[in-house]
Amino acid sequence: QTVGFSQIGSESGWRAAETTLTKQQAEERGIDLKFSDAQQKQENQIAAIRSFIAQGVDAILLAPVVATGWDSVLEEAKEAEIPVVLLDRRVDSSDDLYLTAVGSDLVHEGKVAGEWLVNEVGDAECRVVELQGTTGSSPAIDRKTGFEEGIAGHDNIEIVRSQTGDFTRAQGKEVMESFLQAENGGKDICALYAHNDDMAVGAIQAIKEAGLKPGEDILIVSIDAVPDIFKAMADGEANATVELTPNMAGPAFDALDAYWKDGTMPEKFIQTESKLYTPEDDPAGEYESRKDLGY
Amino acid sequence: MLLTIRSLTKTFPGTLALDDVRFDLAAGEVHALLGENGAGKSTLIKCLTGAYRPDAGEITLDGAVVAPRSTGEAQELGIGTVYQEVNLLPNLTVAQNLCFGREPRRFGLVSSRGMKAMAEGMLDGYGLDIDVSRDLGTYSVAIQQIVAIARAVALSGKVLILDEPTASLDAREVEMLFDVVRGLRAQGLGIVFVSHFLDQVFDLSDRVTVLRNGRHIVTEDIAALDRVRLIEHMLGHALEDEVEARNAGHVEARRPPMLHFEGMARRGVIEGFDLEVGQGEVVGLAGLLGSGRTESAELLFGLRAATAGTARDQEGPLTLDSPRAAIRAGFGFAPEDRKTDGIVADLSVRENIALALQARRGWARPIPRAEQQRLAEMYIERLDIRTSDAEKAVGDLSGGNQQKVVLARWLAMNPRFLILDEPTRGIDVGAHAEILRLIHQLTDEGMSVLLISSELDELIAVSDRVIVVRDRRHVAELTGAGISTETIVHAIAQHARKDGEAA
Amino acid sequence: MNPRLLPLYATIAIFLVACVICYIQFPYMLSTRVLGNLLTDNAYLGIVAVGMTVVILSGGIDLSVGSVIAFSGVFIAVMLRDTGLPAPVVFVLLLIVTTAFGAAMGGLIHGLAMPPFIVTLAGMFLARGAAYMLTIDSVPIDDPFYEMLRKAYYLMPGKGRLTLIGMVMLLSFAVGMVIAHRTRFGASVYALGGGENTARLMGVQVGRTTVGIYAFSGFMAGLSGIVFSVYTGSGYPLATVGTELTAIAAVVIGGTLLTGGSGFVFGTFIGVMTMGLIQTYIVFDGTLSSWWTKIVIGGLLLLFIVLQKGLLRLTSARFSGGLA
Amino acid sequence: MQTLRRLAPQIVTLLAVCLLVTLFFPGFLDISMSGGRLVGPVIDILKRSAPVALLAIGMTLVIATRGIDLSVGTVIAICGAVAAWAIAGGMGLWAAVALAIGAGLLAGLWNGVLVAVIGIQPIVATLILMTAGRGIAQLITEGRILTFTDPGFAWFGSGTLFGMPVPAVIWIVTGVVMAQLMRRTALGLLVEAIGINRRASALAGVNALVLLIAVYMASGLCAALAGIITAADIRGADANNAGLWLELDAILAVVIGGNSLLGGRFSIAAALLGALIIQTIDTGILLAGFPSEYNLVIKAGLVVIILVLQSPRLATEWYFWRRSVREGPPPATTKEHAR
Ligand SMILES: Nc1ncnc2c1ncn2[C@@H]1O[C@H](COP(=O)(O)OP(=O)(O)OP(=O)(O)O)[C@@H](O)[C@H]1O
Ligand SMILES: Nc1ncnc2c1ncn2[C@@H]1O[C@H](COP(=O)(O)OP(=O)(O)OP(=O)(O)O)[C@@H](O)[C@H]1O
Ligand SMILES: [Mg+2]
Ligand SMILES: [Mg+2]
Repeated sequence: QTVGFSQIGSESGWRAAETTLTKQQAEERGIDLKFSDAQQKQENQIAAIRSFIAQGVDAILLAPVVATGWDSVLEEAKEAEIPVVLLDRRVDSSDDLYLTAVGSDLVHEGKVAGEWLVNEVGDAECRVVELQGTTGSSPAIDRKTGFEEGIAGHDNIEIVRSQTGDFTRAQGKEVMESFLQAENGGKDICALYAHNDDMAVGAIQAIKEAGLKPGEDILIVSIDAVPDIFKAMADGEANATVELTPNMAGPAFDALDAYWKDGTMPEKFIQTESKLYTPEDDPAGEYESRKDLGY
Repeated sequence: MLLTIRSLTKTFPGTLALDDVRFDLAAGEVHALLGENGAGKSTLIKCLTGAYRPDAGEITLDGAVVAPRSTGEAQELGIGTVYQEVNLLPNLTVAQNLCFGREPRRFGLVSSRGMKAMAEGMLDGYGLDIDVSRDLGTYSVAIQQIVAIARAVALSGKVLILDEPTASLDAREVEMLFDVVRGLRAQGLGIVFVSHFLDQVFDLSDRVTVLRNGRHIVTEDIAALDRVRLIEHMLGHALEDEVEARNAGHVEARRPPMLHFEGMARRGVIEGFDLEVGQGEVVGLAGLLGSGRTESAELLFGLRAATAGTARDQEGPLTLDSPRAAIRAGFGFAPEDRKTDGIVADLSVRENIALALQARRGWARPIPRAEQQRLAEMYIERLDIRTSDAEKAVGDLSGGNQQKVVLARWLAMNPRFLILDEPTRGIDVGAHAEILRLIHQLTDEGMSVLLISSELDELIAVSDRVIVVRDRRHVAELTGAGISTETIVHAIAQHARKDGEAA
Repeated sequence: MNPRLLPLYATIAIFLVACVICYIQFPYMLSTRVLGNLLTDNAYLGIVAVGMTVVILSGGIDLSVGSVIAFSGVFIAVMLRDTGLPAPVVFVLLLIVTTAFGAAMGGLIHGLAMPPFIVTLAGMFLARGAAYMLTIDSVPIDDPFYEMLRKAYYLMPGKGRLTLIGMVMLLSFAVGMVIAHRTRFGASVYALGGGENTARLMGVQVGRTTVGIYAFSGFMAGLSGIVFSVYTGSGYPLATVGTELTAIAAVVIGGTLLTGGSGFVFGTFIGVMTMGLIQTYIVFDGTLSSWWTKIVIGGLLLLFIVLQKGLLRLTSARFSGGLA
Repeated sequence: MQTLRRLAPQIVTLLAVCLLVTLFFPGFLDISMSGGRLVGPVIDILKRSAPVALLAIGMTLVIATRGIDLSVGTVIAICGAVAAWAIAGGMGLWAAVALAIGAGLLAGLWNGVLVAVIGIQPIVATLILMTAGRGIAQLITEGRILTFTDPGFAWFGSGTLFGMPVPAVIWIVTGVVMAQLMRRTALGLLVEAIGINRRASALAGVNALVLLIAVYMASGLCAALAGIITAADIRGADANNAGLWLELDAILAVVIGGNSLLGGRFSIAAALLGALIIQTIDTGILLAGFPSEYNLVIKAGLVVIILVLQSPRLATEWYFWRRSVREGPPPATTKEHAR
C-alpha cells in the first residue's frame, strides 16, 4: 500500500518524534510512505494532499496545521475514494469527509494540568504565570481554555501573567525572565503553567538563574512529556507533565488496515491517552525509554 | 522678453550657489550661460525647471509669473531641458525615453508601434540610424546625449535649455546639433546654451551671460565681446598665456622607452595593436566617438582582460589582468564617465582623493588623517577645486570640479604611466589650461601620459605622438611636426575611404 | 533580438527543461490534473507576485504582503461571521482597506524618504498584528457564496480542474502585463526603477507613482487574500508567514532585477510556476525528510539562478561578439 | 564630539523608550546586586539584546556595501547546532567554539562568493542560505533539540563576568573591536567606498571582491557568536527556532541606527543603539503585561513612530526650520540608485 503523509513541519522535538514514529510504523507494516513536510504552511499541506490524490495513493495521513479550511481538499479526496486519517490535531470539517481522527483532546490536556495544580496547592493562595504557545495556534488556544476550565471555581488560583513563548525554549526562558522581574524577582509566583515542555525547560533555567528553585519555589506543570522534562523531573525541577504521545500513526494504521481489509469503519475519533506524569512515575526510567524516539 | 529671472537666490548647506541672479532670454535667440566650474550654471537651470526650489526670486515666462514645482510642470510650460549629466533612463528603450510622458495611445493603452514611429520622427534630422526599440543603455554616451537633445527639443514649445550638450560629442555631431538649434532659433524659440567650449559659444550664440561664484557678472551681445574679455569676465582676471604646443618646443627628441605593449587585443572589442611609451612622453589617442580609444585604454589598465598581447618594461614582463595589477605596475587611469566610474559620490573630497593611495597601501596601514588633509588641501589649491571645504561630499560638487577630484586622486598616486580619458570634459577654460600645464609639468618630471581627447587642439597642444584610432583599429601614428589638425582629420578620413573601398 | 528579453527567454528555457526532467521521472506530472493543481495551488502566490513584480520593477520591495493576505482572510471571515454583510460587499470593503494600507505605506516611503524595505517591514508587523487583534482563532467561513466560488471550476479532459481562482490568477497576470507594459503608469514604474532622480527630471510624478505602486501591491495582496480565503475556506492569522519571500523569489527567478527597472510580468508567471513545480516534484518524490526538503528547495533555487546567470552570460557574450 | 552628534537621535530615542516603559512598569530602572551579579530589567535587556546586537554589527557592514544578509538568523541555528553537536559529542569546549565560528565563517564565505564572484543579488543570494541553512542545522540535530550539560559552554549564555552577563560582555566587546577595526584602519573607508560605487572603487584599485567576501564573513562570524550565545543560553540547539526571523530585527536595528540601506556611510555604534531600542521595546512589552495578541501591533506602532521621527526628510525640515529659512519640501536628496 502507498500512504501519503502530510506533516506540518519539524518545528519541535515532539513533531520530529511523531515523524520518526510514523516512518517506523509504516516500515514495520510494509507500507510505502510518501512524506511531505509543509513547513508550517497550510497552503503547502493542501497542495501536498492534491498531489497525493493526483498520484492515486491508497490513504492519506494529515496532521493539520490549523483546524479550518480543509473542506474542499477533503471533498476531493473523498471523490477520489481515498481515506484520510487526521493525526493529533482536529479539523472543523464535517466528519464524513475523513475516515477517522487520531489524537488527544487538547482542551482535556490543559484541564488535566489545571486539575493537578488545584490538587497540589489545595486552598493556598497561588499566583500562576502562563507561557502560551504560538499566538493563534490551536494547541495554544485549547490548552489555555482547558487549564482555565481546570482551575475554574478555585479563586485562590489566579493567572497573573500570560504571554506567548512561541513553543520554544529560548522564548520560554526570555519570557520567564521578564515574568520573574515583573513579579518581585519571582517571589510572588507560585506556579508556572507552560503550554509545552520545551518552554518549561527554558523557564526552569531562567528560574534557576534568578536564584530560585524550580519545582519547589515555583511549581512547574507543562504538557507533552518529552524526554527532557523527565530529566528535569528526576532532578526535582519539574512537577508534572501531561503526555501527548507522538505515536499517532500506530492507531491510524490499525484503523486503515481494518478498513482496507473489509471496509470496517473506525470510530470518528480515536483518542490517545492524556496521562499525567509526576515525579512518582519514575521519571528517570521514562527518560531512558523515550530518549531515542527522535524527540 | 520671453523669459526673465529676477533676484534668484539658492543656498545649499554651506554654499551660496546663486546670489541675486538675473537673466533674460528673448524669443529667437541663443543665449550662452557661461562661468567657471561651480559658478552656478547648472543650479540656475535646475531652479528654472523646478528640479530645485529657489530660496527667493521671480521667474516670468511670457509675462506671467511661473514657479514650476516639478520638472513635469516645467515641461508642460514648454521648457525642454538637457541636463548636464545625461539624464535619461538606460533601462528603457530609446523610443520609451523619447516619448516618455507623451506616449501615443490606442484604446487608452500605449501603442508600441505608434511610439516607434513617433520616436523615429523625433530623431529625424540628427543623422542617427539606430534601432529605437533597443535599450538606451546599450548605446554610447554620445548617442544617449543626442537622444536626450532630441527629447528636449521635442518638449520645448518655448524654451530649450542645453547644459553642456556637446561635452561628449565629436565635431561632426556638434555641427549637426548646431544646425538643429539654429533651425529652432529661426522658429522663435529661446535657447539657453551652456558650454565650456568658447569656440562653440562664439559660433552659435547671440548673447552671453557670465556667472561667477553664484553672482551675475555681465550680460552682453556676443558681437561686443572678444575671447580675452570673455575669459576675464569668467575668471575675474586675465588668463595667463595659453599653453603652447608641445612639439613646437621639443623637437623630435626621442625619449627613452619605458613601456612596451605588443599585440594587445580583445576579440570583438579592439584589434591587436602595439604601443611603445617613452619616459616623459605624451601619447595622444585621436579618433571619432566609439572608435575604440576607451577600449584601448581599458585593455592597458586591465579593466578588460586582453585576449592576446604582452606588456613589459625594462625590468621584464608586466601582468595587467586587473586594475590592481596595473596600479601595482605604476599605472593610473582617470576614466571618462566620472559619475559611474570616477567619483564615489557620498565620500568627501578628502576621502576621494586619498582613496587610490589608500587602496595601494592596503587596509591595515591607514593614511593618517593629517596626511589626507594635507593632500586634499594641496590638490584643492593646485587644481583650483571649488568646494566649501575638503569634507564636502564629492557628489555635491559641480560637474567640472568632480572631474578635478578624480584627477587629483591619480596625481596623488604619482604613477609612472597615467591614462587620461577625456580629462578636460566639462572643465572650464581656466582649469583646462591649468590641466594642460600640469600635464607638461608632470611629464617633465618623468611621468608618461596616454591622453584620449576629442578636442584636437588639446591633443596637438600636449602630445609628442598621436595615434589615430578608427573602427577599433589603430590606423596611423603621427609624430613631431606631423601632428596637426589637418593631418589627424586627414588620417581619420583617409582610412575611412580606404575601408569604404575595401568593403 | 532585443537583449532585454534574454532573461525572460532564459527563464522559460530553464522552466521547460525542468518540466521535461520532471516528466521523465514522473510521467504523471504532466497530467491536466497536476497542471490544474499547479494553477489552483499557486493562485494566491501568483496574484501577489504580480503586485510584487510591479513594486520590484520600481526598485522597491513590499514585505507586508504575506501579512496582508493573512489579515484579509481574517477580516473576511470575521466580517462574514459577525456582520451578516453579503460576501461581495465584504470583498469590496477589504480591497479598499488593503489598497489604502498599501497607499499609506507608499505615502510614507515617498513623504519621508524612507527605504521601502523598512516601511513595509513595519507594515508586515502591523498587518499581522491587526489580524491577531481581530481574532487569534482560525475562523471558518460558511457562506453560500463561498461554496459557489469554491465549486466553480471547469473540468479539463483528464479530470484536471481549472478552478475559478486559478483563472483569477491568469487574469491578474494579464492585467498586470497590460499595466506594466502598456500604460503610462507602467512606464513611470520602469522609470523609477531606472533611477529616482532621473525619473523626476524626466517628469515622472514620483510621489503619485510611488503611492500608486504600493496601493496596487496592497490591492493585489487583498485580492490574493480573497483567493486564499476561498482556497482554504477560512481566515487564520498565522497563515502565509513568509509568503513575501516566496513571492520575491518567484519574481527574481522570473528574471526581474531586484535593483529595479528591468523585468517582465510574464517572467514572474514562469517564476511562480517554477516554484510550484519544485514543490510538486518534492511531494511526488515523497522521500525527503523535513530538513532535506529545505535544503533541496534552497539548492534548486540556487541552481535556477545560477543557470539563468550562466545562460545570460553565454548569450550576451555571443551577442556582443556578433556586433563586432 | 562628532560621534556624539551622529548618535544623538538614537540616544534620545532610547531614553524616550526607556521612559515610556517606566511609565508602564515603574521598577524598570531598578538595578541591584545579587550573588555577585547585577540584576534588573536593564541588565536583562543588555543580555537579551546580544543576538540582535551581534547580528546588527555584521549587518551594518553588509548593508554598508549596499548588500543585505537575510541568512544570519539561519546561521545562528547552524552554528548553535554545530556547537551543541561538538559539545554533546565530547569534543570539548574550545573545539566546539572553534567549530561554530568556523561554520559561521564558512556560511559567510558562501554568501560572499555568491554575491561577489557569481554576482547574485544579495537578497536572493542570502535567501538561498536562509532557506537551505535551517535544513542543514536540522540535519545536524536530526530535528530534535540537541541538549548538552557542559557548564563551561553554558557560561557563554548565562554566566557573568565582573557582574555583567556574559552575552552582554560579548556583544559590547565585539562591537567595540569591530568599530575600532573599521575606524583605526582604512577598512571603514574602503567598505564605504565599495558600497557607494563599487565600479569606481575597483578602478581606484580597491580590492572590492575580497572586501565584499570579507564583509559577509564578518557577518557570518557575528552570527556564529550569536549562535553560540543562543545555544548556550538554553543549553541546547533548537535548529528550527533559533534565530528565526532575527535577521529582520537586525536589519531594523541597523536602520533605526540611521544607516542607509543604500550603502555607504555607516555607524556600528548607532546600529547597536538600534538593537538596544528594539530589545527595550520587546522587553517592555513583556514587562508591561499586555496580552500577547497586542505584541506585534505595539512593536510595529513604536517602530513606525521612531522611523518617522528619524526620517531623513523630517531631519531636513527640522534643519531648515531651525535656520528659519522658509522652504518648501527640501531638494531631492542626491542619492541615486547606482546603475
Ligand atoms: N546638491 C547640492 N548640495 C550642495 N551643494 C551643491 C549641490 N549642487 C550644487 N552645489 C554647489 O553649488 C555650486 C554651483 O554648482 P553648479 O552645479 O551650479 O555649478 P556649474 O556652474 O554648473 O559648474 P560646472 O561647469 O562644473 O558644471 C557649487 O559650489 C556646488 O558645489
Ligand atoms: N553606434 C554604436 N552602437 C552600439 N554601440 C556603440 C556605438 N558606438 C559606440 N558604442 C559602444 O559604446 C561604448 C562607449 O562608446 P564611446 O563613444 O565612449 O567609444 P570609445 O571607443 O570608448 O571611444 P571614445 O573614447 O572615442 O569615446 C563602447 O563600448 C562602444 O562599443
Ligand atoms: Mg554644471
Ligand atoms: Mg571613450
